[in-house]
Amino acid sequence: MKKLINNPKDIVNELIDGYAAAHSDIVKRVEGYTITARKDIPVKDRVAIVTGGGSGHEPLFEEYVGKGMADAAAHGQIFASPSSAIILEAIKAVDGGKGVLLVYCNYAGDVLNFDMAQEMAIDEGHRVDQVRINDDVSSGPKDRREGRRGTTAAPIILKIAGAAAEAGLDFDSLKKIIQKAVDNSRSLGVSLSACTLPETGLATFSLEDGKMEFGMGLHGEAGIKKVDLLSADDTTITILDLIIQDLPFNSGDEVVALINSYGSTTKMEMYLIAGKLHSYLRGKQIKILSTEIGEFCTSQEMAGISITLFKLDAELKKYYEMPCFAPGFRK
Amino acid sequence: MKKLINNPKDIVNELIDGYAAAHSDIVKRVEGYTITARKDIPVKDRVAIVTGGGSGHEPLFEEYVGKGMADAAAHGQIFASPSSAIILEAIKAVDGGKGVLLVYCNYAGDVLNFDMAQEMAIDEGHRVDQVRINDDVSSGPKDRREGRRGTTAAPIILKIAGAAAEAGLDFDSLKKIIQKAVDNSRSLGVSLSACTLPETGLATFSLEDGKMEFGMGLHGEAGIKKVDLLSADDTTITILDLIIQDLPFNSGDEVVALINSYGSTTKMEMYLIAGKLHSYLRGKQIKILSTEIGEFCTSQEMAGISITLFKLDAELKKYYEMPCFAPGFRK
Amino acid sequence: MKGNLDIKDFKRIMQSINNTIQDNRIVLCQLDSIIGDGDHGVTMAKGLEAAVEKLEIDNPASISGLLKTAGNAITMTIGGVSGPIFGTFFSEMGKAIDASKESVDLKDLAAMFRVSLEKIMRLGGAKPGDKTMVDALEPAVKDIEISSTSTVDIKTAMESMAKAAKKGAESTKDMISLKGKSSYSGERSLGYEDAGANTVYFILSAFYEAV
Amino acid sequence: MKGNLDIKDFKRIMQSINNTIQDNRIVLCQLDSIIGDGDHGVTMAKGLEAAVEKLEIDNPASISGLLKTAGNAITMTIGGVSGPIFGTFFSEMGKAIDASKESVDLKDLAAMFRVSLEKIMRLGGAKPGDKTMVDALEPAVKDIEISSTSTVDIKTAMESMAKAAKKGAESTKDMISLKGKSSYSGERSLGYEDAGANTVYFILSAFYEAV
Ligand SMILES: Nc1ncnc2c1ncn2[C@@H]1O[C@H](COP(=O)(O)OP(=O)(O)O)[C@@H](O)[C@H]1O
Ligand SMILES: Nc1ncnc2c1ncn2[C@@H]1O[C@H](COP(=O)(O)OP(=O)(O)O)[C@@H](O)[C@H]1O
Ligand SMILES: [Mg+2]
Ligand SMILES: [Mg+2]
Ligand SMILES: [Mg+2]
Ligand SMILES: [Mg+2]
Repeated sequence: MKKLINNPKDIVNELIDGYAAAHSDIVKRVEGYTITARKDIPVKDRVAIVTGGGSGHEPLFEEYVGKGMADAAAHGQIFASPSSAIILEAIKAVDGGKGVLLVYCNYAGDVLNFDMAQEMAIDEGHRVDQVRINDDVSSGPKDRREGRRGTTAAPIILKIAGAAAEAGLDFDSLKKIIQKAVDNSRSLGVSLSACTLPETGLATFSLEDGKMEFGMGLHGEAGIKKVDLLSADDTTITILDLIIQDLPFNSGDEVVALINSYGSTTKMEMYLIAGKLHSYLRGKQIKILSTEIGEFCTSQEMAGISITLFKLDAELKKYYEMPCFAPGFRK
Repeated sequence: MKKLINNPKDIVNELIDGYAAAHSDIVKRVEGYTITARKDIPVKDRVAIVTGGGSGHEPLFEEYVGKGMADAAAHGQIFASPSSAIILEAIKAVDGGKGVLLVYCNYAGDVLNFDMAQEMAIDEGHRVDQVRINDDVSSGPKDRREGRRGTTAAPIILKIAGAAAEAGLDFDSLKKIIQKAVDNSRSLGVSLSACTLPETGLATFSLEDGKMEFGMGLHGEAGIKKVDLLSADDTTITILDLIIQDLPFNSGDEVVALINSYGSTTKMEMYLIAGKLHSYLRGKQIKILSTEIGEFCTSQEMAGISITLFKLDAELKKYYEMPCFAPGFRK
Repeated sequence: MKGNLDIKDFKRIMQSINNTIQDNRIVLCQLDSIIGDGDHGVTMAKGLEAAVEKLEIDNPASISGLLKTAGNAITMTIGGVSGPIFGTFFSEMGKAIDASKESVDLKDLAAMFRVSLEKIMRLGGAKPGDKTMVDALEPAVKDIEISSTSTVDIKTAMESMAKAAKKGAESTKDMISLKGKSSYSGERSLGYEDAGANTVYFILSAFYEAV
Repeated sequence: MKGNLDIKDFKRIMQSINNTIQDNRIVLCQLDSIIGDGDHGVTMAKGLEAAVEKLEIDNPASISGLLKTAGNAITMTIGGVSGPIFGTFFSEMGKAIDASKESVDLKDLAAMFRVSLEKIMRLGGAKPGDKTMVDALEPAVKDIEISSTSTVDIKTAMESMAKAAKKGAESTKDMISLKGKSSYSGERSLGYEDAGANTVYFILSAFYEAV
């Protein structure tokens, strides 16, 4: 895969500068760190939200920083969580006195570093707690959900977190509703082709002609099953069945449906999937409040898609429908 | 390239159904035709905007249908303009009595079919005229601009057209401002890898390892020069120099800058380009009002990017900043 | 082998053309890929499929009606450059004769092709040498016009016409494209045949086979 | 060959480790690709580069300070699992000895590695058999502990320790991953060595070479 880059070692740094330049009406870089933040930090009179994780999944996480979403995101190198030092700096930058909630995807590296940062920040007198996103049903059995990976539910969770924070919820209530949002999210993806690491140009896996893999991770970690390439319709049904039974989603439920491209899968394909998703959920009497379609969480130029269903209740719906204004998510 | 599709012959049809289902709050399908339209057509008390073209470039054109943008889009099959019959139907569906302006990209097939449709619609008593988008500096010399292709300026032109129509401009004034928007737009792209036609699975061209091609068309038509793969910075400068000298853009100008991915080029890469674009234009004292970054006009999964600069004056700026609400463009 | 063609013959001819285009879908896409955008084969295949389907449904009573129906179906269905151009190819042949005409002879046929060619050139603005389907159609029409002044039968004349189209299509190899998507390739279009010119050959050879 | 290691030796050792990791960047990425996410080599390379740079700048006065500085630089710079784990590897060795200690002998060294191993196991929760760097480090630590009760010199002990790490790394081939990104591969991780376990081997063999 050919890529348009400059110095391979400097990618994340340049990426953040370019991002801050392009969206200078909304965000800025916290100088000297791979941190993106709302322009108006530190936030006064409300709890702040810090997210973050490894790079290489753009627009995750930087584009979910903005009004009604995260206050800051701490960025690691490609496919590596940010260090505790960077996360600590993000916490310090946003805390306006009401504390900081860390909302991030559940990977061993992220857990280690966010935990360390939380401990250090508490030592320095900040109030800090965390919620881990673990929506990926393919990465562990239901009775061990705490081991599952966080994937494409991230923008939805951050939407809820940001709206509830903006609404002025206190620290404990905010943590509770973010946790509820996580508990109500399920995702599953399918990959059709490999992604390459920009620094080395190496593919992180290979997938033979005519094959696809369900449940492959955002970094090309092996999935749950490799099968012959299915049609768009059958792919959609396979994913939905696994998601629906897991929560479970029931007749009468109202959901947000998010269809994510991992990179090189086209909008054309995604709309075929959207069509099937709508008719299939209609058949199950599951109502769709909103369909979000696009690249929300990528694995470089990997081909494939993931679907996230997010079950609403009155409270979550209220926060989902509140306005937000981040480069990658607007309501 | 593996794709998630169903019946290859039915792609465009299914794509439009899926699109209408996903964005049923904003758009609908004109039943029986490959036409997407605002839900509230026919429009009363203002001129309507019809756009359209071949499919395979999603989100172009369907995602630019919505409040403050186009009223309808007529869609052809993959890489083939819509037939005159479809365009005629779109004109009839939107015309609320004040006439219809056709705003589309300048390709021989589109010109033939939009011209025929216009003639037929006029015969049926509609007031119809047209503006052709021809922003691509690589597809013809400056003194024969009328032969140039329309590319990634399309969302910007449709933004201006939709805002000015919404503002209630009369037919002739509206045509004039859309033409001014076209005259103030310049684009150029670079391709790094091929795109494949979903129906046949055939690549429409090939590009050797380590090579890139400037000015390649949205359908893989040959470009102006094939060179060794450049860095993100050098790519940006090469494109900008060609665009800037063509209009020309001058010190003191204010512009909108749009950075488009043709398909599999990542946001990561695009932000590197955004960074260089900002510093380079700053050096030339060209002010950027807004930077739009994403997939606006794709060639299936082709790797590569294009840059569009759009020169503002007070009038264009006013219309650019007016709110719009289409699935693929929001202000 | 027949002296005149009636409506049944034209039905068979249209089916034959459709079959040939379906069979050569990929070949035509490949030709269009090299210097154009690669869709020509699937686009034409959709158009002819629609034409033949429309003929089934409408079952036109005259040769003129049949050719107009087929041409309009193509123009209405496929868009692109091919839609209007190849739609016109058929519909203008239909317009060139009276609805009451129950059969056409070689002279009629030659005149019909001529009308078609001229309308296509007016519509698309392409001249011989621009590397388009005109470069196959124009020598082919000249060829059938010569045949029509001789005593050969329609089958022989069509064979010769198809051969002239083939030669015309081959001659596009040495042309620089001045029309359509391949025109952006400029000098790089040299050395490759035009897709639409080959479609003309396929249409005429399928015509010949069905006579 | 020396009985004791002083601060100069440790500076050389850190440089040697850095060089070896830079040289094996791609190898480590390839190992991490197969069952993990492919970044381990570039991540470690960034970490050790940062460590060596930080040592240049801070120029710590003690062995303890040097190891803590190096470890912290890694933890602060690279994130991922490797940042805290391999950062801890160095910083805990530094914490295990007093700042006033001007040189360390084989017994000190063995104790330092032991402290490091135990902290890593507490921090990451990995046990031997989970297919992580612990599977190389744990037998290596046991090996140097045995050496430290004998009369061999540090160089010989380190050579043996590196070999034990190598064997440990190889043993991960037959393990199913229970920790980190490769754990999602489950049984499919069988048959491939763990990347981080190989990093332990590279670190220890570079250590041995620099002694
Ligand atoms: N102006 C024209 N007049 C006649 N035929 C043309 C003209 N421009 C292009 N063509 C023919 O159309 C063919 C391309 O058709 P097609 O691939 O369907 O169109 P598109 O350019 O829309 O992809 C060319 O191979 C050429 O023979
Ligand atoms: N819990 C753990 N304890 C110790 N080492 C671990 C643990 N989890 C993973 N590792 C080691 O980390 C290595 C992966 O490092 P790296 O690729 O940098 O991390 P990431 O998973 O963030 O990509 C694995 O090869 C393994 O040796
Ligand atoms: Mg990683
Ligand atoms: Mg085409
Ligand atoms: Mg074509
Ligand atoms: Mg890794």
